[in-house]
Amino acid sequence: MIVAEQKDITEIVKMIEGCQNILVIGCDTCVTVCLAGGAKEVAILASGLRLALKVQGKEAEVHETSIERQCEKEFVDALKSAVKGHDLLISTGCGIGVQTIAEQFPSLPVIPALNTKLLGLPEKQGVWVERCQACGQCILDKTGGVCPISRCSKSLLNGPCGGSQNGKCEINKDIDCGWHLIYERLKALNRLESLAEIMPVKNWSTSRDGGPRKVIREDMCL
Amino acid sequence: MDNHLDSCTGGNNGIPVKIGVFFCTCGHMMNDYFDVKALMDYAAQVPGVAFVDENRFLCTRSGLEWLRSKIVRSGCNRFVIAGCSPHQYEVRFMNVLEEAGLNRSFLTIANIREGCAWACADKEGCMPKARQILSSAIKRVALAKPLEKVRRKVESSALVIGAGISGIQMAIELHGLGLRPILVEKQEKVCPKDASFMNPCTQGAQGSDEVFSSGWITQKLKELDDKKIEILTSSQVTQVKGGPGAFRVTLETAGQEKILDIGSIVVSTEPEKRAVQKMTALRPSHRIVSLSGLSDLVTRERRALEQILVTADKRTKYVCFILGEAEGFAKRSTVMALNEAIALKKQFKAEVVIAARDIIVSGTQIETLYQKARQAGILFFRSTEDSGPTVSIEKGVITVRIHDPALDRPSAKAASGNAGVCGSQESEGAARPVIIHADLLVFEDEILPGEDTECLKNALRVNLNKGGFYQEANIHLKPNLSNKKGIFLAGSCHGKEETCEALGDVRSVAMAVYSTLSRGYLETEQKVVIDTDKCALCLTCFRSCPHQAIEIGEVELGQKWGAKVIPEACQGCGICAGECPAKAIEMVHYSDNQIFSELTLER
Amino acid sequence: MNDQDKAIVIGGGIAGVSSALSLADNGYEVYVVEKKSSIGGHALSFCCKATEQCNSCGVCLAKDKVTRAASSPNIHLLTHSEVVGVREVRLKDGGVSFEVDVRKQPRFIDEDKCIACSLCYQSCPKPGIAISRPYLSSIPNVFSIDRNHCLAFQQETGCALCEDNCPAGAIFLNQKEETTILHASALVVATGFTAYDARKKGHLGYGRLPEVITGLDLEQRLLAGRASAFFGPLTREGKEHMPPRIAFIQCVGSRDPHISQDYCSRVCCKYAVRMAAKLKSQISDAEVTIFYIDLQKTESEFLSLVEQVRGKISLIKGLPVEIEKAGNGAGVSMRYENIDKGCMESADFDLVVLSVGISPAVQNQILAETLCLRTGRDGFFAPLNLLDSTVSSRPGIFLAGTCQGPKSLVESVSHGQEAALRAVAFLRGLKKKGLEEVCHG
Amino acid sequence: MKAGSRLEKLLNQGEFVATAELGPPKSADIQLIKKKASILRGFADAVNITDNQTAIVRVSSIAAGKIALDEGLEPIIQMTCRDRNRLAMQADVLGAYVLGLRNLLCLSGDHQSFGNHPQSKNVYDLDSIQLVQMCKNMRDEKVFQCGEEIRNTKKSDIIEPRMFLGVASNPFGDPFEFRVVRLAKKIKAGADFVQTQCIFDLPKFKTFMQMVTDQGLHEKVSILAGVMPVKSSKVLQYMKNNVAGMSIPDDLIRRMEGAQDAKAEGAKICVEMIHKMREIPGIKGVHIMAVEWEEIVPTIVKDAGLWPRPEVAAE
Amino acid sequence: MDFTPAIVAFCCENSAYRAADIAGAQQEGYPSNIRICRLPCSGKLEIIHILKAFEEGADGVFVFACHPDSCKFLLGNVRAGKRIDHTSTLLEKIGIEKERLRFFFLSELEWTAFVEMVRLGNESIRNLGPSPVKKEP
Repeated sequence: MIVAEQKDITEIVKMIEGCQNILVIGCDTCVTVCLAGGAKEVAILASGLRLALKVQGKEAEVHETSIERQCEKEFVDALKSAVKGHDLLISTGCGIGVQTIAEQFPSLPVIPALNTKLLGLPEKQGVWVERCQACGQCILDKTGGVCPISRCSKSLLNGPCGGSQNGKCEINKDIDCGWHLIYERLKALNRLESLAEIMPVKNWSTSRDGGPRKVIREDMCL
Repeated sequence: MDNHLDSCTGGNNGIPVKIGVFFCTCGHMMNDYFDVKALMDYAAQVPGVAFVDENRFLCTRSGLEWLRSKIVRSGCNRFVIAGCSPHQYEVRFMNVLEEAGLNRSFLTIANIREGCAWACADKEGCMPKARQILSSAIKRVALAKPLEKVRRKVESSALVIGAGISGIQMAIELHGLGLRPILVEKQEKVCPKDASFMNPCTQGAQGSDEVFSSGWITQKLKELDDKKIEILTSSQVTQVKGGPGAFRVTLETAGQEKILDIGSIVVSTEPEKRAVQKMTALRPSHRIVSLSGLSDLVTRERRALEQILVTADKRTKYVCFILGEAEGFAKRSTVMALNEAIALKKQFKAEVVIAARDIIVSGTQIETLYQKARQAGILFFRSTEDSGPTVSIEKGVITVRIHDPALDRPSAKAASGNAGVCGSQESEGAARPVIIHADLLVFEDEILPGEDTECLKNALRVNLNKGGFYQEANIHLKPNLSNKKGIFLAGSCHGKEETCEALGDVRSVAMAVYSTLSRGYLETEQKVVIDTDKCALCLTCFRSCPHQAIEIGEVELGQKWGAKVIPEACQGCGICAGECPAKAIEMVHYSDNQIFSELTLER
Repeated sequence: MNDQDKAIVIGGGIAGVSSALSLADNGYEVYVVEKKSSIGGHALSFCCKATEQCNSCGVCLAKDKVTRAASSPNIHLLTHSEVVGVREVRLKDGGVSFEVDVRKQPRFIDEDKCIACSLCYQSCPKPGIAISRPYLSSIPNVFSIDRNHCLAFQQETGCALCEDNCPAGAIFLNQKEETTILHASALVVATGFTAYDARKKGHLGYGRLPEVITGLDLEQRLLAGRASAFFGPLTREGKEHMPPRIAFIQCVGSRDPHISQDYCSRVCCKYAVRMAAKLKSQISDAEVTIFYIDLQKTESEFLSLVEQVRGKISLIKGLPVEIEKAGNGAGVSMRYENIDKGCMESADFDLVVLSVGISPAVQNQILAETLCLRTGRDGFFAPLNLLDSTVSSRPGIFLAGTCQGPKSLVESVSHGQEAALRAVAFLRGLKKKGLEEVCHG
Repeated sequence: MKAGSRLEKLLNQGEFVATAELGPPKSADIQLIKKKASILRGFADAVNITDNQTAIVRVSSIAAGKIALDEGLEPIIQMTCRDRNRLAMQADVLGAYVLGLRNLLCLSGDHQSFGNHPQSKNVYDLDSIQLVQMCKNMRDEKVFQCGEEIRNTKKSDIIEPRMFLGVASNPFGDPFEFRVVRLAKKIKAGADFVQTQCIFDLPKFKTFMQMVTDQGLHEKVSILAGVMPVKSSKVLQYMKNNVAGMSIPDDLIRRMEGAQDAKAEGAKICVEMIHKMREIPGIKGVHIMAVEWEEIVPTIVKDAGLWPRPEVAAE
Repeated sequence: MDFTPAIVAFCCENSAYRAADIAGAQQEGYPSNIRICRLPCSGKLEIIHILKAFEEGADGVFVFACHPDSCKFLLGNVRAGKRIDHTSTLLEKIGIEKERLRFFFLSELEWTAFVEMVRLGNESIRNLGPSPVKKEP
């Protein structure tokens, strides 16, 4: 799932400078699950902003609402009436949500309340770790189901660099060495020999490097 | 300002809220603090209030009678009682509501006695505060939603995990109460891992040396047999779902998966033993044993023991026990040591020395046992906090050095001379350790949680304490509850050391189990409700509920997944409601709106 | 209701209450016969021992239980009452049952009418003496009048201020002692213990020196307020505001063959260390010392508690030989044997707390006679078999809590449940037998 | 002859080679490069010119390499995958070649988080193994990574960059068993010589070499053992704690602590190490990493009896 | 300056709420400007509740939880603690002194301590002056 993290409220307070009527829009999907932008956080943020404004002696209204998925135009459109009369929208959705809102409400400024961080999973309650880079060309079959692109700090394709020690990465003792994990996994599956082959140069054009990407499912297109 | 009214009519499915406010003047006492009449007038003008009245003693029989009639006649559907603290009579008043056919949550107490009249340091602050308490109580009750009661039939079966001494006893007790115990043992046959684990606490003291030997066990096993108690050997619990009265337990029985519906679960597994570090540090020798090792010698390999303690030469043999090396279970070690010491003294005429920092006697009859040991002529040395006894093996001879300051005193010369018998006095010096050339050196065992504890814990979703034993650290769980309702802890798995203690523990658990199952059904209030439509299935509540009262799965059979509360397991703390990122969880009696309504200040 | 669905619990202490609760929860009618004016016993006079964290003394557990008992519809409280006679009666269906005479001393205040408004208390010329309540929201939360101090029973004139002031008309100064008869097939004896009377140990100076108090006294003081309150400004060695020096003396009336109490009271080490920790947390600079013979390091929580206080308070192996008024007038001075140093030492203290042990309740002997029960040589009720300490020497009567031997608060709760278990099993047995006989007949 | 570099020739002659290291300055100071070069001249058969070592910006390795070349040294150009994508890399290989540079050491490179631009974006378009492969293909297959022939226009003839290709190997990284596999991979990819991470833990290195020789890898490639003179015990301590993939025995640290003249002792240890290396089968030379301490190299080379350095035999 | 702060005290009904009752019943007066809000457990207290209190014009918010390890629900006080830490940082960023939010541990029997805490707490808030939220625009 998409994992995001709330921006420092002071940053947001700066962004709402001079606005009179603000609507905070939550998203009930990924960012709710990653505890960053669900109904609860929206309420806290809105209340926080109200307080901040009062402290600065400013007069402004902050309202709150929340929708199923900010990354669906239809859902965002449903906000039309709620949006009326506001001069600023704050999205507690991921980057996608912010942009969908911007697209649907061209005349209204929308600002992000979150930093969209990674595609990953909760390691334990309150801790999320990265698992995928959306490189567009999955090689997990070759690496025992552990992704070197997202879990090796250098996205190496041919085994751990010299910095790997005690299963940890050279850049930080509390990061696992992705390639060590791959090694252990393949050992367990007793497929180590596959590591002897040189993995060819990766085609990065399928990833972001190939420019903005698109997925088209012809048969599903109407 | 009073939008709370319209906002709540929804919760009251359209029927307009009519609030009745009753004042209890506690005799006339309240009038000494503020003008109750004025308060009543104030209440009367708060929107939504339809009826106001007062009584001098609501809490008395007559008072409650009066209240009941008023409730019916007033035609109101929400009630505020302004009087003493809810902790006094809230329950009684709620019962009255119920008798009057209303939901008990449609009542709020305005605590104007303890909370205001008696508490205000400043008399002039009293009236406004009373008014404020009253108004927020009215707002609160206007928002009240009904607390639903759920009644669920419960299984009469109880799963007893671990057929140790406690487990066996547990099964028998439960059977005696007409419940259906099912005994689960991971070994392929039921024979308590170590009969000596729980040492006969009363041995010696009672004279009967066999209160608790294998004899006890064979007899119990027979009992199990006669009572046809269901026993699942080589079985392990792999998953537990549901709550008290209706657990669904998955076991692995001899490779087969088996699913049982269980009313209540008792954990009575046995811990493991390990040699203390000080002992493992020494070169292994048949003359250095752990307490349990010794009792094995005594019971099974007598010959070996004789070889150590009986030889051609008539030299007196020396046995030395060193205690206080292991964390915890000190009582068990002391009792075992005392028993064995007395036995060895009797049977081999050996010189027996027990070196310990503290003698643990805080158990049934142990003091007596200790006295008996002293009379038997066993020598006790008190090592000091900082310098415990040291052991060295010099050309095959086990040498123990003990610093007992008591022996440095002139008065204790005699004693030290006595100590000399079992060793040689070292050259003069300030602190002269007693030296013992031990023919047999005995250490206590270190008691550790059973090796299956970890996986069983995960299956049951119960907590462990710092030591890795089953948790009970929190006082509210004592004497033997786990963090999950309906799962109980019995015996050594949560630190019981003596047999009496353990068996006692078993009985009190049996009673607790009986209390949950005897009625055949459980009736609980649905304190927490989850709005499935809002639930984002983030598992936060599932992970953060301290009582594991939340499950993830089909909310209704065949419906989409969501989080659901097991009302029987829920204890109504509201932690989940506080955590839920989707605001899908609400505490019926403490909804956000209700809490907010109490926060609005009069301006 | 049938006798086999009823039980009588003698003693409303924590063990009795927990026993009663367990029985009531399973639908049995339970009468709790309590000598005092409210239930809860010793437990509720204890203070909370929490420092920075909870030290699981269990007082709140006790409070929970007692409150629950009070609101249980199946439990009937008989306060100011004592069991004075017991007869065994055979029932028609062949079962046996007990017929119990309960004598109720007058409280002079009607439990049902009293609303605990405390107006009587306020109007009384001798409040707290003549009219009193053990502690707030005691259960039942009702005042009681002590005929020995109440003026109404002393002056011919007869004071009746309370009567006049009671808004509920709950006061009846002419109330008389009355005896009622209860029927039940099972009895649970839970009469608790008596704290050892430290006066008997003259050399410790209890009752003679104001600085010497017992653990129970300290509990009550800590319950009433913060520790700092009970030391005035301490000046010594010419300096002002010196930190208080506090000593705990273990095994006062325990492990002592001379007074034939040669058993360990099981609770003292724990409560002493807990209270030491509590004092230390309230008066950070206090110098606390515990004098002991053997520290009973048993439960894991206690071990961690000992770790918690390590270095903060000093533990000395050895007991005092004598305690006297200090020469310089400040506090008391104590001579004691330091076993670790192997010599006699002496030190001065501002407060000495005697960790008094658990002695058998004084009335045990009389009760034992009325109930024809066996007591052990230590004076506690003796179980038939130590492996099941709740079974008394007489069928149908069960033992719970410290009346059977020293126990901690939590242990007593547990033991209460045990006794309930035995009672239930027994009653179920009777019922079965009854049924069978009915079928035969 | 693959590239015909001096290093290659000496190795072919079966000489026990000694290479050193020249770290380019963190400024545009050409004199420093020349100074360092003059120190090393005549004492090292080839010198590694590091590439933004530890991810700190420095004079580019190729530029510095050119200067070193002019100063009469045989440079080994280091190239990391951190900062360039395949275009830049191939361009630089061509560039290096036209400047007369003939040795290339292919590295993954330290992660930028170590250096002075931790916020920069890293590239890692290729990894070191793929880099070697690419350079080998450029040399032997005469094609770019994309498969295109290396010629200017369809008409012009193929002129490919012929580099003598080196790789690094860290015998002390984890998982240990994988280290040999990885080396084998690098050889397979086309490595001609290997320079190891600096070695302090001899026993562990010997086990490594054992595994290497068992697989006969030492015959497919020339292995130069990395050695490092240290100035003080602190340096060792630091490396032990902070440099990943380092194995440093404590007694070594103790020895340094004990020494009166730490520097001298450091050099001595290094010399001893070189002697020991010569005894290990499969070792074709040493790589002396005197980081920011070039002036010690001559002493070490002399004391190790590696002086004077051999000349390339005339054909 | 003469200023009576408005203070909301969130009290766990298993400890502080009872303590407050006893304090009251002991006629042990504490400032009347303390408004007690009863919670089933401090674990029910949410960040938004605290913020709302300030929005409603509270000058201070006190939270009373049971002592560590003695929460009737095992973890309520722990959760409360974490939420309060989070909230006080938030408040500070917003521009509200974090001293206005106080967290206390208390047991039912420590009613004297309750009175002491409330009195001192009240003083400290009084010294802080009115909440910056109340500033008129």
